[in-house]
Amino acid sequence: MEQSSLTFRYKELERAWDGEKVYEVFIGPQHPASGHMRFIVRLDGDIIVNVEPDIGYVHRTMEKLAETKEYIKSIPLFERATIIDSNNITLGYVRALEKLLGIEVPPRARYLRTLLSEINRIASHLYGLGLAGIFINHSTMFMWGFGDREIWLQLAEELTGARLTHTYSIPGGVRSDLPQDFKDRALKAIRYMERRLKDYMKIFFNNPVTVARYKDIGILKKEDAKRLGIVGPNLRASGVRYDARLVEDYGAYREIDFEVPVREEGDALSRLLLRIDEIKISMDIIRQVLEKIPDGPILAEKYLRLIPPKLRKTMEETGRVKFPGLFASLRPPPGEATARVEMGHGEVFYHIISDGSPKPYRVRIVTPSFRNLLLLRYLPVGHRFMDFPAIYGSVDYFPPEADR
Amino acid sequence: MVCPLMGIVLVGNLEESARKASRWFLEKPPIRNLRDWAISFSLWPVHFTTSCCGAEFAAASCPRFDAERFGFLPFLSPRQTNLLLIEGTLTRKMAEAAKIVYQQMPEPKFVILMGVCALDGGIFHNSYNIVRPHELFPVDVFIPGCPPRPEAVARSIIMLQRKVRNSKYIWGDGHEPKGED
Amino acid sequence: MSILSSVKRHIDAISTGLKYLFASSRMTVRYPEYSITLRDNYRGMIRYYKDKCISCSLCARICPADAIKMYRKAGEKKMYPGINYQRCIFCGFCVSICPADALEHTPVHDIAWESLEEMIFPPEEFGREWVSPALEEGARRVKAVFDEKRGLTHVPE
Amino acid sequence: MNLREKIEEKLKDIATSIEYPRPDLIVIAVNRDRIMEAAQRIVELGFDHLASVEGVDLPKENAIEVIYHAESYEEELRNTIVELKTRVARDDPKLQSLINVWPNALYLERETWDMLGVVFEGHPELKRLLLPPWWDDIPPLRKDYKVKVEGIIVGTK
Repeated sequence: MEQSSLTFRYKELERAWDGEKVYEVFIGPQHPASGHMRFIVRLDGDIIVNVEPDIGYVHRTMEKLAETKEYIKSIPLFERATIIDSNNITLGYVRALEKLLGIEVPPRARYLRTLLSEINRIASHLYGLGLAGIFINHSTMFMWGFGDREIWLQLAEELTGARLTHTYSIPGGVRSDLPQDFKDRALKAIRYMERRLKDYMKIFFNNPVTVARYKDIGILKKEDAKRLGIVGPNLRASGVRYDARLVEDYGAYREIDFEVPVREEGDALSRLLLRIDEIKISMDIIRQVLEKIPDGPILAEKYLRLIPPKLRKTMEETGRVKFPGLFASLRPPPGEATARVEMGHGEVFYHIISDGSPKPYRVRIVTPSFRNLLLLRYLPVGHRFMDFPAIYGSVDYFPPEADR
Repeated sequence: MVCPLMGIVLVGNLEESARKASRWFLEKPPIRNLRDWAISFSLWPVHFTTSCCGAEFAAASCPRFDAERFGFLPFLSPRQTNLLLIEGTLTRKMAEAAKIVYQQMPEPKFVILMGVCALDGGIFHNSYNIVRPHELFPVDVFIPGCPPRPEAVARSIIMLQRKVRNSKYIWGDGHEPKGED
Repeated sequence: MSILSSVKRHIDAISTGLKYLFASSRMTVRYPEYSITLRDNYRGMIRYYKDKCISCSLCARICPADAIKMYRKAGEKKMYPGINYQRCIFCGFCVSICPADALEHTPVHDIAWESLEEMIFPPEEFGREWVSPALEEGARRVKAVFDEKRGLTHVPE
Repeated sequence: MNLREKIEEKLKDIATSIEYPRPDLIVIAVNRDRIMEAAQRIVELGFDHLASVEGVDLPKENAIEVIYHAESYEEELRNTIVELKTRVARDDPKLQSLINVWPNALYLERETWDMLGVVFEGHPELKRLLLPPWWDDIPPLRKDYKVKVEGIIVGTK
């Protein structure tokens, strides 16, 4: 790509505005959308000339706190950034930590991680689609999305023991094995959801009212998406075939056939439809995982040896992993590691620097919502004010994730 | 016969007297019971998402748990609400907004703290950017959990309803936010 | 979109809505009257068995939220854990690391309190048995069932 | 020619060191006045957007290390992350903004300024992003900004 096209003519993205004609509308932080975020929207008549996202309302200082906690304690810490997609966000941290520690994960644990990741992805997409519905006052979509999300939360709860904050992946494996009747229940849920998605199409995505609100709104061109470093479904809806599942070797994705859905239009409707495509793919992956999952241990041999034999026996009976005492003070050798994991919202990036002590020297986390924040500034310019909720809904922005 | 209202109403200015009369009226037992019963079934929380517990709060008002059965309907403008539900962490920047929202709500108003981040910080207890909401507002119910289950949210509503019906709250008292930051 | 297909899609949307109006698939749990039975592995309130505890303090060391503290009585050497539910995030690390199985999750997670002081449990009270307040009030237990046609439903046990 | 050779050829005259700590990571260190040039050359190789900008405080060496992680959407490059790092003085942390090279550095650099106080020259809007606007303490991610750490033992009578 040529150098000049990459130059970010930052001011030119926004139309030059005349100070007298423009007025400001403050949206938030208490607003009917997802809340905890403010937009300063500058309008010329009804046309948006500039949007300034004012974030930081949920900044809980995770990077600083990670430096004061032992390695394993940061798993629940980072999980709180996106509790609606918690296995995916912790998996990145766990992967980076495993690279530092030099641990191989047993195959069954990799499959289980993939299983929960995909369940989380579906739940996260349904959450986003439900909100996209309520943003244009389509409360049926909101209720359907949030209602059907409960199915996946119930499955995740049966697997891990918590509705949202699973804290499932740990260095070297996962925390609990598949329950006996899980496969049967998961397949029922998938068959229900497949039928249900057809009704979703009828009542929402093909509904001319929705199409009128979402189609040809907030078009993100392929070149711009690349230039702005967008990630996740928002990127793929613009025709770029990029997914961290293809990039990073984590979970069981190398052993599973799956297509990464791509759409070319790049408008708000295609961003929503892409999430429907991803739900279908995820259900397919869950099917394959349940089919192919190998037997074996769910924790790395290195740690399994440290657990007393009596506890190992109860572990086998209950299917729940006991931690070796070493976990309270894991000491990776000095060095650095990066990891990328595809969340429902996009790619999460971790960089851990270790100095050999039980606490990390520095943990850097860049979440997909933070990277997609540029979209909220770039896409609405030139649209009418009431298109703004539609664009915000289609981007699937999650403020606690962006603010960390 | 001397009207019992005389002694209350016929002192001070008109506005003051009217307020006193209305309070006297509302505190009379049958009306008071009716009032409390009505309030307890119209707890309208303001749609003020402070953090990620909002996901479970949404789940509580959605099909599976359906908090609307309790007359608990999230509403957008603080002017039409009487319940502030702090959903998770309250950061310093958000606390300013929370105080404004609380001040805008008409009386009687109640506060529920949801999630351990709102109680004592939870996993973020030593963070430099959070505040403890119970230092700012008079709180009625505390829900533990991170995040609490929607059932726990329903439980807190039931507890608050009982509290209201037992007339445990004092009208027009202690409803100014405490503290500065 | 042509007018014809637009009309068709409108009709599709309305008929789908009507379909669910008549053949509704209700998933609501009427909570205080009915209570979902959580599975054994649910990470709810934590119960402590003092007789099994070996005072290793691993639970306090691994607690990410510093909710578990070791309580040491003046003059005594042994320490016992106590929990602060103002902070506990129910990650279950303490239960997982306990080498003596002295900590255990109970499937109770619908508790709320009216004051903060009630939420701190020193070792003596940490061992209390948890009962769901809904069940105490006589709620009927239901369990979640997956159904191909109706999604998630709840049937009485 | 594989990627490592390409990078070495392209950057050998300005990089102070090129390391390969992991199979998917290439670490390039440069002096702070060559950062723009190095970034442009990395972009020419195809790494057209950033995954992160971060600062690491090194009080012992009186420096702040600013690290750029570049990645690519191209199929042959996407498995690798290029880490470009440089050091700036801790008491006068100034660095050229790379916003014209990597456009999505806009918020990432602003956050680094917010959290570590590194001034990016040429950045159009260096103002508070995550911290509250009235923040007047030292930048929180510096190592001398201490947060409270609690012990695990509580003494009782």
